[in-house]
Parts: sequence; C-alpha cells; structure tokens
Amino acid sequence: MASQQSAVAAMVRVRLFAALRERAGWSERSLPLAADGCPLTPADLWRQLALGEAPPGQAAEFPATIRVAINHAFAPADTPLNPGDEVAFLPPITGG
Amino acid sequence: MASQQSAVAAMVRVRLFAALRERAGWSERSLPLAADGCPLTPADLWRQLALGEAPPGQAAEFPATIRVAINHAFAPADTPLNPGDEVAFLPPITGG
Amino acid sequence: MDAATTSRPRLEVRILSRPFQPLALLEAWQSQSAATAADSPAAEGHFIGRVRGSTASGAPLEALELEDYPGMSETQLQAIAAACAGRHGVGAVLVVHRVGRILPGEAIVLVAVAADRRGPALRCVAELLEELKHHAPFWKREWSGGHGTWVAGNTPL
Amino acid sequence: MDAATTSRPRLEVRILSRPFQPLALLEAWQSQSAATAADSPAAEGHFIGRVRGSTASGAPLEALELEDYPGMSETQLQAIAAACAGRHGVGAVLVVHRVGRILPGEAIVLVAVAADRRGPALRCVAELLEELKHHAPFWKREWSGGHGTWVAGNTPL
Repeated sequence: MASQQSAVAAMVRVRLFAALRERAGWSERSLPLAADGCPLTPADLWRQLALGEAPPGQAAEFPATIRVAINHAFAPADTPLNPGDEVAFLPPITGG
Repeated sequence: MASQQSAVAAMVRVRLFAALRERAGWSERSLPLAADGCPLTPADLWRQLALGEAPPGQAAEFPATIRVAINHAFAPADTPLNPGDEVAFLPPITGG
Repeated sequence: MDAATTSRPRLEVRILSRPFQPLALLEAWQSQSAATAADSPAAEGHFIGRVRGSTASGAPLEALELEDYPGMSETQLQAIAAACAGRHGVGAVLVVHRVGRILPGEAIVLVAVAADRRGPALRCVAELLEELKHHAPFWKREWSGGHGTWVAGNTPL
Repeated sequence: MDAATTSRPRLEVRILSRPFQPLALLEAWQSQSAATAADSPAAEGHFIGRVRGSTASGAPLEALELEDYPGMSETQLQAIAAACAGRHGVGAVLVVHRVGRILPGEAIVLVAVAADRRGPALRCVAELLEELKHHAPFWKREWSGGHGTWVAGNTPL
C-alpha cells in the first residue's frame, strides 16, 4: 500500500492551453517526477516534452512569453516540483 | 414704439443662486444697463448691488470664488454687457 | 464600430426633478445605441453617484437639495459632454443629473460612455464627472435636523 | 457607509459559459450590496466589454472563442479582485467573465465596484480590468471564414 501510494504521488500532471495545446497536440499528461533523483522544474519538463519551437534535439531556453502555474498559482519556471503538483504552461494571456 | 423698444432692450437681468441668493434676499432683478453712458460690466453690477460681504460703502474687489455667466455662458467679470443680457453670479459649484 | 470614433458622437443629457433608476436609463440608452446586438459598442463605462446617509460633518442626512440654473445647466452639461466625447473619440455619452429634494440612497448623477476601446470609455467617464462637478451650475444643500446648509465645495476625489 | 472602507470588501466573481445580460447582473449585485436604499454606496463604477463585429485584421467575425484554465481562472480573478479592492479601499467588487463561444455584441466581461468616493470606484474598475486582462488565464480565438486564429495579445488601451 505504502509503495503504491508513493508511486502515485511521485507523478506530476502537465497541462497546456490555447495555442500551446494545439501546437503540442495534447492538453494533459502525467509524468514521473524525478527519474534521476534531481528535483524536476517546469523548465526541465518544457525541454523534456519538447514544447518549444526549437527542434527537439536542441536545448532551448525557457521562453519569456510563456508563464508557468503550479497548482493554479503563477510560479517561476525553475521552481522545484513536488509529488502531485499540477504544472501548467500558459501562452500570453488575452482575456478581458 | 421705437423708444419704448430701446427702453426695454437697455435693461439687463441679474440672477443669483444658492447661498448668494439667500444672502442677498432676492433671486432676480432687472436693471438699466448704462445710466452714465459707460459700458457696464458684471463686476460693476456686483458693486452697485452690494453683493459682496464687505459693507456697502466700501469698494470691494470682485471675489475670485464667484463665477459670472452671461446668457448662460461663463464670462469674465469685466465683460461689457449688452442690452438684454442675462447676468448670473454663481457661488462655488457643488454638483455631481 | 469604427464609425463610432469617426462620426459625430451621440450625446444625451437629462436633468430630472424626480427619482430615477440608473439601470433602467442605461438599458434605454443601450437599446438606442445599437440597432442590432452586433452593433453594440465594444467598451462601455458607467458611473452612478448617490446621496450619502450623512452630512459632511457626520450628522444623519434627511435630504440633499439640488439647485441648478435652468437653461444654463443643460447647456453646460451638453457642452461638457461634447468636449469630453471629442477629446476621447468616443461614440456615445449619457449624462443624467437630479435636481430638487433627493433622499439618501437616491441617485444624483449617472454618466455612461460607449466607445470602441476600454481606455477612452473609462477615461471619458472620469473626466466628464470631474468637469460637471466643477463647471456645471449645480449647488447642493444638506438638510439635517430641519436645518439646511449649503455645501462649501466638492467631495475629494 | 464608512463601514464599506473599513470592513472586508464583498467580492463576487463569476465565470459564465452562457450569454449574460450585464444590467441584470448589476441589478442583482446592487440589491445585495444595500439592505435599504439609504445603505446604497455613494459611488459605483462599471465596465462592460463586448465582442467586436470584426477580427483584429478587419475581417467579419463569426464568433470569439474564450478558453480558460478552470480552477485557476476563478482563483486568479478572486485574488485580483481582493488585491484591487484592498488597494483602493472599496466596499464591493463584481467580476463576471464569459468563456466558450461568444457572438459579436455579446458581453465578455463585466466589472463593477462600489465605494464611498468616485475616485476609488473608477480607479478600481480600471485597474481591475488591466489586471484581469494580463494576469487571469483566459485566451481568445477569433473565428472568421470558418478559420480560428488565437489572438496574439491584448487590444491596446
């Protein structure tokens, strides 16, 4: 039971919106939090998932135009993630 | 007929409002325009009618807080008046 | 809707001696500004001012008495509305002002502006309000304890 | 009415997936803010934003699609409303935002602020509007000629 719980909790949920979602072709994924033991950040996920416009092989800087939310609150892209976190990548906001 | 018309036209109407009206004790008067041939101004009327707070005998400057309207439009207190003009003295405005 | 900024703005000015319902007047004004829903302005700003329950000195207010200079008050409101509408390039302006005896909670003033953008709409409302508070011939008297006192100046921003 | 500035402001935030009538929501909101007419706020500012009839590039617009981040959009609107209300010391704030498919002329956003003075009421409306346009997770897509285009940035002030 305990190991099953920690396996569930050691995932993060990734969400994409609007143009970003359409470019990637998906809106939501669950990923393991730390395969190599290092604390994972949203910027790491961005590269791993090849969400940038640069070809997947090339390491691209995290773009200044994209904002990150962790558990519904804005957060820096280099925030270490915790098990169970929901990470969202938000293209430029155009509401109102 | 002609002389009667010019006698009517050579008057000005004076109107007071709000606190100014209550201090003077009247709201509207008709006065001859030019008894001595000089062009009459609202400031002249103000002194003639002793509308200021200074004792009637003392010549008081036209107060900066009072605005003048001639025929429903704001005007300087030294504007020469024309026959038939309606001159209003307006205490500080407090609408809205 | 670009027509709103290039054609002559629609101005409506009303001085009322009886209580009015701001939202009812806004509804009538909106229905005049757009023949079809798609013609509705992209941005609309409103302001409603109401009588406070107490005097400037903190006593309970029985009523506010609003005196105007009939004839000039309409002319001035119209001139102020036209000037503000022109400066901000807005499509339509509504200004409603009460006169007479006004009870606490009743509306004294309503300003509404329709424009193609939020900036001009909101700036025009604010500017119109300042202009009419200082340049339209209206005077307030507060009635409290059976005694009337002319208000000396406008409330601070 | 001094209570409005000293007590906790009343905040109401709504995200709606169906068309709404701004004046009807304002009426309901007003009736909640004042138990009696005399309790009505002295100053009230409103803003209504509606869908334009044409796209950013001037083509006829069929509809605007508004996507949000459910959960975060409510949280953010609430946080923005609370922060603006606190900064300006206002008594009550209403924020309504549409999502989904919105037709030309339909309302997208409604902001209303009740306060004891005109300055805070109008400034809070303007600031709230800017804040939500830049910091609440909503995205617009314009549909024209059967083709959808994500809007790249907000319209200028």
